[in-house]
Amino acid sequence: MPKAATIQKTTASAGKVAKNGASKNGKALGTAAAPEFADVDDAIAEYNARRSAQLAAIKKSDKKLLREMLYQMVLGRRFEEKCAEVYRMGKIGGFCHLYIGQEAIGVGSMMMLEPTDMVITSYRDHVQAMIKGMSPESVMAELYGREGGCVKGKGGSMHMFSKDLEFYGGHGIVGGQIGVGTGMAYAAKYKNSGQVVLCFFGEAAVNQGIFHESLNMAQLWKLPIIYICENNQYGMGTSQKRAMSSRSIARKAEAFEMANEFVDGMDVMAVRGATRRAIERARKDGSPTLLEVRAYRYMGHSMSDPGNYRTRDEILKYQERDPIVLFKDSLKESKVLNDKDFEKIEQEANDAVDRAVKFSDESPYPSEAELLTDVLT
Amino acid sequence: MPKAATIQKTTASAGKVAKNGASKNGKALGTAAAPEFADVDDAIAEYNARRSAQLAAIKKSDKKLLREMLYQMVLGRRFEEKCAEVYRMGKIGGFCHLYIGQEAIGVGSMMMLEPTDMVITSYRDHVQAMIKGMSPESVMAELYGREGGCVKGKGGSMHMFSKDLEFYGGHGIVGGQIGVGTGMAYAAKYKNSGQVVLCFFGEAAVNQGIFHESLNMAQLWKLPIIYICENNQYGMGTSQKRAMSSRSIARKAEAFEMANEFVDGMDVMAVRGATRRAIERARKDGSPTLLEVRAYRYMGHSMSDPGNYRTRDEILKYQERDPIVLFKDSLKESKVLNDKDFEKIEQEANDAVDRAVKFSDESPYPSEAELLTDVLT
Amino acid sequence: MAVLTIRDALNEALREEIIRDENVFVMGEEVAEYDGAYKVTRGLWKEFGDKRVVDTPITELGFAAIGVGAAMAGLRPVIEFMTWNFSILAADQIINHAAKMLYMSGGQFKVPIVFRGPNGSAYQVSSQHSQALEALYANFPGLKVVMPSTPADAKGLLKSAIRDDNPVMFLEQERMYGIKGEVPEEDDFLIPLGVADVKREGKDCTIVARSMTVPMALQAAEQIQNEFDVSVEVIDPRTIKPLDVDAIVGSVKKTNRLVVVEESHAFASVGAEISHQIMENAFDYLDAPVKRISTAETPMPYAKNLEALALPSVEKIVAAVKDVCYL
Amino acid sequence: MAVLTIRDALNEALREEIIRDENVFVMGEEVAEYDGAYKVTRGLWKEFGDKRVVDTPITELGFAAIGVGAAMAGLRPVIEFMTWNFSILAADQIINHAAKMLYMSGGQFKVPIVFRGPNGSAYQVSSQHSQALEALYANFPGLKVVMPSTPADAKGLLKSAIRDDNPVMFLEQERMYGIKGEVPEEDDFLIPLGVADVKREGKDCTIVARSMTVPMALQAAEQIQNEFDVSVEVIDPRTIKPLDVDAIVGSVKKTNRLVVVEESHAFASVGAEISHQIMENAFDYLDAPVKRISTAETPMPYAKNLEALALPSVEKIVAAVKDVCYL
Ligand SMILES: Cc1ncc(C[n+]2csc(CCOP(=O)(O)OP(=O)(O)O)c2C)c(N)n1
Ligand SMILES: Cc1ncc(C[n+]2csc(CCOP(=O)(O)OP(=O)(O)O)c2C)c(N)n1
Ligand SMILES: [Mg+2]
Ligand SMILES: [Mg+2]
Repeated sequence: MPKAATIQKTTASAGKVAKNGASKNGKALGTAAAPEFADVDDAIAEYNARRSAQLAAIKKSDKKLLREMLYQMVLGRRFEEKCAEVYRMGKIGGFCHLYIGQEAIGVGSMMMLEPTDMVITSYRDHVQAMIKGMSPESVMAELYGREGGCVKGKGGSMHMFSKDLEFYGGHGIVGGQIGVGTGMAYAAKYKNSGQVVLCFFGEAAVNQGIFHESLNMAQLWKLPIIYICENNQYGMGTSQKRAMSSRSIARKAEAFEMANEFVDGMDVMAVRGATRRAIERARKDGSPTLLEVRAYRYMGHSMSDPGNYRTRDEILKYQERDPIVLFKDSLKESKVLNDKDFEKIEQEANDAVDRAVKFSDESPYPSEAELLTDVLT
Repeated sequence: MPKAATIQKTTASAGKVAKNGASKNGKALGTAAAPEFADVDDAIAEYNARRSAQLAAIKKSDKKLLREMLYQMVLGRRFEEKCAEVYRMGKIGGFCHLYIGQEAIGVGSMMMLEPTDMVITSYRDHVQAMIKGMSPESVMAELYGREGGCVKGKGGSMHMFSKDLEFYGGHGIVGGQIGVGTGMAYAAKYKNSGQVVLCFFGEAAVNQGIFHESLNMAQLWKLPIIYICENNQYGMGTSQKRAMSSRSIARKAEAFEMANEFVDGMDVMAVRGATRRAIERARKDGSPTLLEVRAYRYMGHSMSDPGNYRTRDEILKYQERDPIVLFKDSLKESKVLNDKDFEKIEQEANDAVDRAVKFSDESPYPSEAELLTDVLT
Repeated sequence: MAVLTIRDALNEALREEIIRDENVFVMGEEVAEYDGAYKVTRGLWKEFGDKRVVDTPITELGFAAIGVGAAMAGLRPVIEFMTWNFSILAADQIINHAAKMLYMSGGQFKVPIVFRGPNGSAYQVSSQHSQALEALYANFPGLKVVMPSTPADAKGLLKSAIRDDNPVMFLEQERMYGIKGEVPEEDDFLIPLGVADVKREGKDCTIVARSMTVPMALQAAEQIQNEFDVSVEVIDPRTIKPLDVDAIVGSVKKTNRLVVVEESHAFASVGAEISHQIMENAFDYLDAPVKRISTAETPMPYAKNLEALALPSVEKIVAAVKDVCYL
Repeated sequence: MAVLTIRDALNEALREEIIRDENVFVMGEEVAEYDGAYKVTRGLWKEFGDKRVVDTPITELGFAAIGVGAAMAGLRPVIEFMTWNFSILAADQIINHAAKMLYMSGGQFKVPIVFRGPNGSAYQVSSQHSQALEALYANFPGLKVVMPSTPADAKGLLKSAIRDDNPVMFLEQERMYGIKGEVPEEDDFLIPLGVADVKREGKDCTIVARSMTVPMALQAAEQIQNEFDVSVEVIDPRTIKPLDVDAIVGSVKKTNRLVVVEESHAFASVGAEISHQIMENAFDYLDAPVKRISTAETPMPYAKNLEALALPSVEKIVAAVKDVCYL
């Protein structure tokens, strides 16, 4: 077969709005956070132009919250770096998918939630589990496959769960959680509980049929769900343009007349803003939203990926837009935090990770009796 | 759950064009055949406005071809009426889905094909099988489950096939043939055979994930396929608006940057025109097209459907736009055929159907040895 | 006792459970306004409205997933497949998600869901619409599989399935919806999952049948009794998974002979499993090898004569019993 | 003879068939530019380019369907599932379409397609990625099912599978890709489908093993021989469907004892089928009931110790052989 058709550099404006919603209420349901950009240079230019808005957003935000957001991003980064380290030592088995480079997405979106709101994601789940409130100990011990893990060692890297914290996993079938998340939103609506669902998935998962089936029902029935496509531009070794005939994922929502936004995933405040708008929509009339959040995966797909499908240069270029660096810069410029604060945050994160490792090293293997429990209730 | 959100009366212009194709070639890939209409009154008004174009199209066409088109439509109608009759007599078993009211779609599109082009469709397949060249005898005998049937009585109503005539069935899983048809187009491209594929499915099949998965790959790889959505407005007892969050099916192609057109399915010449444009696109550079052809299902979904979900009035209103009547009127006005010609055509069709019934009545049941043949080659 | 069809018994079960528990809802293609493709949900939408009885788009994978997610979040969905053939499109949600959720989550997330609909053949609906899929689902830990054969069983088992905290595959049979039988009128008639039922007592040979083959087995038993004065016991496991092995083993230890009858295909079937269970647990009691009757090793043909030939039948069962009894 | 890994033997088979027949192409996720998730297709894209080795989007149902349609239209697709777990998403195309096409079309449309990829467990990849699915597919007429256990078998069977005019499910095992063995270097080395192989001759007990459990069975046989001077025959059916029943029956008639070992779950497994076949065809020759070893009745746990406990092992096989030999 010939290679994939070249995808044109798209200049589409973003923040497309549900047509039926719009025509019904006579006003737009969401406004653009960022215009869709085509490559990293575009993204830099776009961000520079948007930066003042960014700083204004910071100014309006609570300092403690901003500090916590940064902490969670740093914790996520350090945690994943440690995972890579202990994985190489053989302490973690199986697959291990790291979140490095995507921290702004989890933090920017999930820290808009109420504790009762529900979250579901893919196998790339360690950091989201922690943002939802699970301890680094319980996540790391799960990676170790130990009794102290959040699911008693039965799930491993891909299957973090916490019922108490409304964290619905941790799923290994690409796209599967899009459907399950839609069902969680269905329950929220059914029970009139006021909960919303954040449902995360990668851009490659968008090609699965369940994406199409789920979005149709979510819009048809007005379910309170925010679909967050973490577009890190690769599905394993396949770049988005080799797998998808159209570049814009956000605009795929229009086939369902669903509200949607394109978001710069390196900008935690932009993610936060877009999520706020989507949550408002969901809480008000149960309308779903599709957010395409463009980021970049720094590491290999999983620990076993040599990453030959892209150049070191490409990676380095994207790392110039590191979400933690961008956020730190803005916080510093806004005088919210200073270098000493940053050091303190690093220290806290490192300590938390060290505690998690120590806990996991000491946690026993699950007892053999556990093999046959939890098959049926 | 609350009822489906009301779908707004859409006024979208039709004939949306693939963005990537358009920007690449600097010109539109297809032009509109008909603006999308919202209800039957709209459709009548739209058709009246378009009628002169219609008559012009007839004028430009070969008389013998026009006669044959009308004959095939009438044959299809009479054949299906006879099916209903003998079904009630118990001569046909299982399911039986009739095509009455949709004849313009099969005839308008398939009579644009070369004999080597491929066709695949759903269980509503009797008439398309005949348009592709299969004898009424072999189709009716299959409905009877007799040895003389096109698949020796093994398939029945839903599974007509002819390898010689490039008719790939006759499929019972809603949406399944969308994927299989895409694979047929893949083979045409692979072999560089110049063939195109017509792939028919109902509007309710569009909600299946395979629609989404297939269209993405067809556009990504530029496969020579024309997806023809026969929008007869119901999937069994469910109207389109109760199952789909967005009214326009044609526009769903835009999520894949695929060429698309909305077509009046009661106007055989409009279907023909849109198919011609799509085939050109497919033969030139292998580009796929999605056609939404809006029609109406006169009969129940299958023979066992009492049809309580819609009113007699609704049906009657749509029957005013009967595709055979519209076409006859235009042919008469264009002086291509006169009343006597019409009578002759009716007579020929009736005779053909009578021969098919006679053949089937006389065809023996398949021999018992057939049970275990054709399981593996 | 009321005399009901299986269809109406199922309908009553759904109705009672919808009333009993506000978290129970029924979802599927044409289950609401159309009253169900096979009318099992007749009248429910009229009575309970859009919230409790929900029509879906044709999107089996998607609405199965909605069921799974909703069940995780506390509801008790009853998801109808118009026929089980279409469940194959949803198999990923059943096998990879529903069946594994409790285990993957270390016991935290239950999935109290029922998937139900007609399984197996109908009348001349051909190969894509005639499959019996119990073997497929029964192979996966984390699922229960139920197959009723009488109106009373249908009602009592469906009510239990809806109350069960595990994913239950509830396989009905279209040819059987019209079968009538007595159903206890007690307020809350339940039949526990996992318990086989002796549909006919006997001492010379055991037939294990399920779903559509139960009435056939009973007829065959009758015929054998009359013709040969041989007394056949008919056991209906009712729940395929977990299978009531003890009941079957107990019967075989008494009769020393076993015929298994099933509508599914033979290879790696539930019948094979039952045969193996007898091998492991009653080998020394067998006076003849276990015989199995399944649907012919072919996709289902449309033609009436071929379809009849493909399916199990009373004659085939009689012949098998004669075989194992050396008659 | 060359010494190759199973991975490289499969790679050679693909390479040779791509060269031999211009209608053969390989399609799947990451099979081309990435060289395959498990490197079975290594180098093929570089050598043969975009037409013959094709990366797909993650869209299992869709690309399985492309394979089915392309096969109907005359090509010979080899479709890789990154693992068979994901094939469940494509099961509708395999079971409802590929398996039935020849029959539904009255013998007109062949579907010469191979679906292949690793089946069963890998190392600690947990419940959604560790399933052995042969029982699922073997239940449906119209499909062939192949499971090689050595490099030579892998190569010879894959080449035959690609030339077969029927849909063939070709199930490999990730844990085995690195296993080395001799592979004949002859020009066109083929092993016919449907023929079992005696992997070790013996006279006191038969083990039927497949895929990953074959090396385990051989090791167990060795151990039993050394420890108890009992001679164990190991039979590898290689093709699960059609199953070479005669070979197994013949062996059991000689040894009078049978242990079946499999990685899949037990209920309605291929092991159950083999057990039942022996019941039907060699009942009078059995000196002990057939014993079956399968993976534990649970989704696969992640923890290393639990995973090991769940899977078949040499120790479990030794114990089973001792059991049936009354040692
Ligand atoms: C159904 C299915 N197909 C294939 C895989 C193997 N696989 C795991 S992750 C992955 C790539 C997914 O990419 P994307 O959705 O973009 O998410 P990302 O990994 O980039 O976060 C693939 C192919 C799988 N787990 N499930
Ligand atoms: C996967 C699957 N789900 C459900 C059905 C049952 N079914 C057969 S036809 C049909 C309606 C399809 O409607 P549409 O696609 O609009 O085609 P139409 O019948 O109107 O031509 C349904 C639900 C099926 N055959 N296959
Ligand atoms: Mg990605
Ligand atoms: Mg329709």
